[in-house]
Amino acid sequence: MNLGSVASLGYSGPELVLAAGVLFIIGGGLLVEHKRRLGDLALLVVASSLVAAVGLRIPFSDLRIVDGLMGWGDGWLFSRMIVIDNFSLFFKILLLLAAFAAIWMSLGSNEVARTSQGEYYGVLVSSCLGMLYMAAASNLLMAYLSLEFVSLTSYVLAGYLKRDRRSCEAALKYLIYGGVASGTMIYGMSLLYGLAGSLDYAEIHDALAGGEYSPLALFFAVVFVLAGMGYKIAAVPFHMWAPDVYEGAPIPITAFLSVGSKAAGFALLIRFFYPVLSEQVAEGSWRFLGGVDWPTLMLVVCMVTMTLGNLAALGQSNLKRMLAYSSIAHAGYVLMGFVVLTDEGLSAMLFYLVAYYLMNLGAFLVVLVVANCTGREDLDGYRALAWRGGAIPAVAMAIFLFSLTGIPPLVGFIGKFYLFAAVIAEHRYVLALVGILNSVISLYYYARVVKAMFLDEPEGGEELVTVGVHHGVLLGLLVAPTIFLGIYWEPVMRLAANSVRFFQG
Amino acid sequence: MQAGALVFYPVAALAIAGAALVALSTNIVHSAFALLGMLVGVCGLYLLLGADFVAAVQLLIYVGGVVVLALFAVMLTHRVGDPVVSNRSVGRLPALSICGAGAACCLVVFWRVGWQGERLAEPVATTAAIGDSFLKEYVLPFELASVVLLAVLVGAVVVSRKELK
Amino acid sequence: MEGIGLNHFLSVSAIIFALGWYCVLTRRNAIGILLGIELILNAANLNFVAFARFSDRPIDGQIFTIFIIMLAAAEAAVGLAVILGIYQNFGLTDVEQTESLRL
Amino acid sequence: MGEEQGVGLVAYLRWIPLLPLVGAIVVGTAGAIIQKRFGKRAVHAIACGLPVISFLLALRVFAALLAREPEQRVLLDRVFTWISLDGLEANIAFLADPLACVMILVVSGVGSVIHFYSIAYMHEDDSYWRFFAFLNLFTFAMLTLVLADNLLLMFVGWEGVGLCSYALIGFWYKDHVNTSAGNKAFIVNRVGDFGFILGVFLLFWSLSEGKQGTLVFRQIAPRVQELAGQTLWGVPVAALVGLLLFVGATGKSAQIPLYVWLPDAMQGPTPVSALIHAATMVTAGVYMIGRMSFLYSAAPLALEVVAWVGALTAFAAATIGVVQNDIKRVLAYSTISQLGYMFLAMGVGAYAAGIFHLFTHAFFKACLFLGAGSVIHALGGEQDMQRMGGLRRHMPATYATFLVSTLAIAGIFPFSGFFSKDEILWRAWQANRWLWLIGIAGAGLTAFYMFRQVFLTFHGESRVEEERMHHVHESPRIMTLPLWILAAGAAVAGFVGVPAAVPGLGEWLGGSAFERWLEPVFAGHEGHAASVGTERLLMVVSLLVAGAGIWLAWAFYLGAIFDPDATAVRWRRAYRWVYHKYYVDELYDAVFVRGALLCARLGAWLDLVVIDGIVNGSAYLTALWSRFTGLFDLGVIDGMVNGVADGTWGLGGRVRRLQTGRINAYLYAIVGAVTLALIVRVW
Amino acid sequence: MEHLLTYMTFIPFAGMAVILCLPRRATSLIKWTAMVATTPPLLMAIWLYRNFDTTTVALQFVERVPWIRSYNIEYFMAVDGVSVSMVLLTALLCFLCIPASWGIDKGVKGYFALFLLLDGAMMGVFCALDFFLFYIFWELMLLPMYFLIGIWGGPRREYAAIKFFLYTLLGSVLMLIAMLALYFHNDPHTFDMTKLAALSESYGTEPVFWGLGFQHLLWIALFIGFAIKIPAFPFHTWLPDAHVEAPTAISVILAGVLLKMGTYGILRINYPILPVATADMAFWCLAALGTWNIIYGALCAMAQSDLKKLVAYSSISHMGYVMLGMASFSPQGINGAVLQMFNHGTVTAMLFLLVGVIYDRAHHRRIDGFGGLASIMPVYTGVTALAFFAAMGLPGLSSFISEVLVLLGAWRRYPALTIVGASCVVLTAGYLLWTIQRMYLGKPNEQYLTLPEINGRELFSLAPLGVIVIVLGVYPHAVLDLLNASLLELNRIVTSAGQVSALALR
Repeated sequence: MNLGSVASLGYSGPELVLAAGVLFIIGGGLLVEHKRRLGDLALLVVASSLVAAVGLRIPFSDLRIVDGLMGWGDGWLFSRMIVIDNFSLFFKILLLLAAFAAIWMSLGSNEVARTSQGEYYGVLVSSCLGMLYMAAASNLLMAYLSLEFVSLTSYVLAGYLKRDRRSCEAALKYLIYGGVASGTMIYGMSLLYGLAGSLDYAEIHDALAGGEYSPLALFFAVVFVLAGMGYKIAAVPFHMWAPDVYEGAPIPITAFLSVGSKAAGFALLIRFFYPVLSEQVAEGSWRFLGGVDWPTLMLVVCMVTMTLGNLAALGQSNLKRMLAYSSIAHAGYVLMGFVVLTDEGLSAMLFYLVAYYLMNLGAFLVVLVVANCTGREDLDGYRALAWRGGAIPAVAMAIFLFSLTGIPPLVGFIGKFYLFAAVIAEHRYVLALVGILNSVISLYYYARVVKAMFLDEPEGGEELVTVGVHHGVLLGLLVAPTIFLGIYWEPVMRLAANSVRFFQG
Repeated sequence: MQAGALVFYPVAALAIAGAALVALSTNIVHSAFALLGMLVGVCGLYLLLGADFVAAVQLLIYVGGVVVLALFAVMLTHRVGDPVVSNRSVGRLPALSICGAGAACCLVVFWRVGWQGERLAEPVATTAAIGDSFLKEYVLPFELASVVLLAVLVGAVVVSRKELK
Repeated sequence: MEGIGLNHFLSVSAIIFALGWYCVLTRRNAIGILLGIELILNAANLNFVAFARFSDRPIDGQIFTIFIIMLAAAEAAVGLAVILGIYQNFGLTDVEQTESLRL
Repeated sequence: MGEEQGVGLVAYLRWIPLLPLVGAIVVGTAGAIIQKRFGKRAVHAIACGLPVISFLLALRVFAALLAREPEQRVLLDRVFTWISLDGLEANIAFLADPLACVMILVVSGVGSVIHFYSIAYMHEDDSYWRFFAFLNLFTFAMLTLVLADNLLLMFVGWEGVGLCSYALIGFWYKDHVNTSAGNKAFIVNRVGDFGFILGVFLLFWSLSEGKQGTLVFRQIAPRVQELAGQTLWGVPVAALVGLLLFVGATGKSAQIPLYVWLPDAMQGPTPVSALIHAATMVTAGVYMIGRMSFLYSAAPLALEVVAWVGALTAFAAATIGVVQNDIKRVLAYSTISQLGYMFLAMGVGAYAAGIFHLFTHAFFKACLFLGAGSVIHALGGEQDMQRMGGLRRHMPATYATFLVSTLAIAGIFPFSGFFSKDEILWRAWQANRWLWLIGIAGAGLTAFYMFRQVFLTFHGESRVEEERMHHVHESPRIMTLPLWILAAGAAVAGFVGVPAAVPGLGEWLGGSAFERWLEPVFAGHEGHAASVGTERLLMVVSLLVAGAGIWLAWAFYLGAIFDPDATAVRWRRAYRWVYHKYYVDELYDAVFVRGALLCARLGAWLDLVVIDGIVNGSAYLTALWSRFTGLFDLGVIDGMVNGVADGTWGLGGRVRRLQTGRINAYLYAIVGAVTLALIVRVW
Repeated sequence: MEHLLTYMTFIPFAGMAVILCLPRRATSLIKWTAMVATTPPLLMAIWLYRNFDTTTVALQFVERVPWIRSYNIEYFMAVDGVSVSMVLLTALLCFLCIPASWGIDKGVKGYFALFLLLDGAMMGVFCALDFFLFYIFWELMLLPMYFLIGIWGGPRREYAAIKFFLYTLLGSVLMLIAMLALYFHNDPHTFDMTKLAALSESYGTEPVFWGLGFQHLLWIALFIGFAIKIPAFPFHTWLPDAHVEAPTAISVILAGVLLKMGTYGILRINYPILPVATADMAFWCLAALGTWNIIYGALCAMAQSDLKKLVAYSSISHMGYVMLGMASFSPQGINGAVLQMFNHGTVTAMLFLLVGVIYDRAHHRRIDGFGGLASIMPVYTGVTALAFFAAMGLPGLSSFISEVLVLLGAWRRYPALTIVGASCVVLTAGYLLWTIQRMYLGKPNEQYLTLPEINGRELFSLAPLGVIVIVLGVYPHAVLDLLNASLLELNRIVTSAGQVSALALR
């Protein structure tokens, strides 16, 4: 299926809703007295977009949602600019959920309440729109445009707390770093264009499969492109912006960046490296197109990413910064599924991203709750959290952190389990061992937080921490699946497995 | 055709010299003006390559927009009349070696490999074709770009304006 | 244009690209770094146009270039905004001085 | 089990050990309450009554055995399956044959007597009930040991008596010395048990070559020849088994090298010393060798070792006994020495003689201990013989019984010790003249130090402290009655085993009834070589030696012909050597106890410092590494950048290095990594 | 009683849920709820024990429900003799630990909720026969343990908790790798332990890495995971710290149940699934290491001045017997090993409860800080003596049987090691007797003349264990009958595989 512009609109429900929403919110910002309403509006927009996205996946004849969320109407839209397939829809839903949670968190955030909210939500929603296109781009131009769209809006969001020096610095560093990374990336894209003679993914693939190109030049192109994509997923050595930005940005934005931006980056990465730079040799098994051994390159990146991320996280005392390093490490874990060149690996990655969504957002939510009550983000602010009113956030935090560590029966374990399974199925025992050792190391710093919350005695004088209904509900919404998916995850896994289907024409 | 070479080398030299000055100058204002030279040089190269519309856009947006923005930034953030605005460099040696190595690699590879369809197409007037494309196959990026600009401008305004309180 | 082939243009772009890298690596001033980024982007632009010239479908590359220019402008706008924001709040632009985010 | 012909299955055998156990449980758990509610009378009614019933049952066993043909004198009581695992059959089953019968009679008989003695001896103690509980428990364990039909069950009794010994030595636990002595006894015994259990394992697996192994005595016996030819580490298995079991025996029966606990064990109440450390428990090793005689007979090497250890122990302990001043310690060394004789007998294959000496020894040694206890009781706890003397006037009954027993132990005709000891010496003579020589020397020493004790305690001038002297009195009836009973035994028990060589008497009694009684057990293992003339000659020699010993004791301590102190001074080096028990305690303490503690500290240090240190160290290294990678952002990349750059700028850069704007450094990561990848690929 | 095992595993979880719903201040209600929640598993365990068919090696009370179909993961619960004994031990100790925890006054709700979570997870480990399920339960124990030590523990509890956590996590992730390698090795992929065992011949033994085959590498990965739990030298240093800092009831569970999981895991997984490797590695990794454990643990115990640490090190020593017995591949040895697991569970539970009793009263545990307790607390001293002598392996008490069986069984194959191991009876006697002497005997310490005697609640926890210790010493077949058939089968598998292997079992 290759639809033209007008016909494509029928399949662009989520994006259209978001785009219209952006206009309404920004416009509403000029009219509405009660700025908080704008947040509610944004929530509504994202929710309806979510409905639209889910709707795209469900054929009306079949009410079994899970089985329904499968291949239906694959194809190119807008003259092969973007693609609609299982893979893109999976990410769209995930990204919309991330935006949804981020907006929800923003609604209760003291930091955000002090800013101009109309623009805030408008930019946030538009950022989400960019992410949706990242997940669907099937053209180098769309890939670059959407990535840059997300980046630009993220710079704004990261620097949104103008009077907070850290926030401004975060924006500046993010901007510079992102500019260099994306500049490098498009330089690589230009080389790729020169090699393949086209910007279209499928045509590039065909050209590369045809074999009339220099592997060395292609390798150069791939490395340059990797700089941009690696920066988006915060993989070492393109990770350096992450700690500063995560620490400086408003907490909901940090959460959104760490989950949404990263997931979108992975979507871009996977679609670029799998359907474009590889070909399927057998059912569920891939082979990189001759000459460019990117899996080995990524293997190195993967191992270095998780190791450095974890080790650097060990010494952190600021929760946001620690979670930033941890999110770097998690990018490394996810990359484990990336290098094995199998569908199992890919579906494990998708599943892990779902798990990561739940637990990482949850962790940031607790950070938000604590920061709201005490204004603190450092580890000492969590001292004896469980014993000064914050039992619920403390327990939830413990669950999220242990899930991040990968301890059953929490969803993080299942995610890691699938990643390790994919790795071991390909007999990459060294990689598995590195991953495992990293899991153990990661326990150390996660447990430090847990220790502070539960094991330390209150010194007296700490503020009480209470969680209101607003955040409480979201906390519940995140905790419940974190546990439940650790016990019964088959539907989600099936969804992830089925989402590893790329439309290639 | 010698004429092509005659035009190419000065223009390329202008671009490279401009770029070098951007990179090496210790005065930010000088850098900004050097960027202007580089942009013009590149613009010339575009013309050599038959990309007239792109060249025009380059001049309009870059020269008219970006450089002016940069100068604005310099002026707004420094006291006007400050003759020497610092643009210090640090760590030149390692940076030079890394970038030199990167450039060398690129050059070696570019000159060694053959590129897809290395043959010169007939130059055509591009403006109409580009306009056509914008409204046909590239309509989505085109529209999306407008959303990008909207969001970015709104964001930029919010970030840069003074706090109201 | 005999004698002046694709590789000549690519060489120019590679040099500009490397100078852009050098610029971002060495500059202390945020605006200086932004200028370096422009160099990088221009290098990519030049590549696109050059490749477009030497390919069957010249339009794709040029359109890409136009989008890059557009986004470069947008980025410059945001960059300016952020720098202004920092200046208004803290009165400095040297990245050297933006160092409160540390380990 | 097919080979059970000729075995009488009975169901009352189990009650012989179980009754004291019942007593132990009742008194042990509810004793404090009973004592408080019903008084001490109720306690000892239970605790003494049950062993007496056991004794009566033992008599019944004796009668039942007597009623059977000599070859079929075996009673078996199988209670239930204890362990049954793939050939390892160890049941709770009790076996009474003539050998066991002798032992249960001695244990329950002498045991009952001592129980009664304790009623008075322990009357003042608040923990009266506890004492009787352990005494009953001991009786149970000892009877189990004796009646066990397999090695594992025997081991239960074996360790059980050790436990009770431990508990009773440290009965007055508030005194550190007592509990230390208890610990010493238990731990030294454990060393022996360690050897014993290894012997059991080796025996089991050696027998299971080809078929299933067994630990049941009656099944081992016919299969001992299967061990022939097997070796382990170059030693014949039979000998190795014998030696390992003998290690156990040296522990339990206080032989070289594990005898050191017994003298210390005298810290316990005197009835305990009498029952456990003289009459019964310490003889368990002898009994065990008798029980396993079929094995030892197949292992000449083991027998030889047993004989030599026994002889040397007999002599060495006797020498130490000569210089002891503590009334109970003398008896302790004498016990060790007498046990040595028993092992000497076993070692030369004279099993019946060894058991006979065990039998007679039970009477006279128990009597001696109880007599000593009576003296101590009378003197209010005084144990130093230097501060006694002349007590025979005050304690005639004690004196009389003590003297009878002393004569018995010295081997004076016709007291029981004469017959049993001479039988041993005679058999030793037949086996090896050196063994005999050592034995006879020891016998002379025995006579000397025993009479030294008698003279120092009961004769001569009183050296008792004044205030103690006022309280000196003859012990109550309940204490003297046991003394009389045991003295009678000491006097006449020998007549059941009069050798045929004794002129007149022996012929009249028709040789040793004791030996005939035990013959079904030891049949085929005992060699007899008769030279009646030599035997008689040796009897005379030993009588003369004993007499000489007595005379010497008189000469030193009563007759004042020799001066003991001057002698000690003249031979002071030897005296000190002997007085300090050859420094064996010190040696063991230095080597084993301190060695173990040193190892322990070493282990703990290793654990704490090295292993934990490695773990923590690696954690520390990880932390360090993390700081390093944290600096990776800050230090390494910056350092790489600035170190080079600033180096050229001179010292001023050093300060700056701490405050670099790190965004450049961040960008190095991108640029550097990409360039690195390119270079690696191109290269 | 069709879903007996499920009920046993999940009733504690249900209890946890109920407790979480109770108000925080209703402490006695919470405690009684915990008590009620641990009772049915105990009754069921007893019922299971009574109705277990000891004559067959087949798995019993099988429950099998597909769980994650796409990965062929099943909810597969069943028991054999070994599991039944362990389940019984778990149910009993958990039940008895509730009264032992009665004195908890900080965060009562959390404590009992976590305790019940731990309880259910332990049950699950012993019943699970799907490797994945096993792993989930295995890991599930980690969290409550971490908190129970870390929140309710002694002064250095944080260090101890994190040490415990890190150690065991390290072990279990290695186990995860091995599990996945096994899973992918078979086609169709399966986690079913019985199927994995049936295919045991397919795990390659030809050298691939340092002379070790695939099977050996798997074995080592699994072994390290289990060895940490046992804990075998040199993976043991978490144990003294964890024990010393943990509250009494948790020490009991830790020593009584958790340590058994290491050896249970080896028997359940390494033996049937990797028999050739088991035969090859048994000497060094089980027998020699076990013997070293025996001696080393005893020596370390001897040097301790903290009573609880002493008991902790004695656990290391006693678990060495289990390893030695397992490696003996004789019916006696292997039966003895599992019996020793059970016995150590009861004896060491008693010891820790007793340490808890005195700690509650005197608030310290220095062995030298007491003296003459026998005259102050005679009943307590009596019970302690029973436990100490049981730990010493005194005949007539339970440990004797198991230690003798282990040593007897081990003699055939490793006489030298057996001698070394058996020599430990002397060391054990040494450190325990010295402890008794220093703490219980001697002159009463003036400071503690008024210490109250052990109370009824404490006796309630101790008495059943004491009875078991005695009964099993006299009638060990109460447990041995359960084990024998299953263990003989295991033994047969390994020994017959050992004959195939080149290295093995000479």
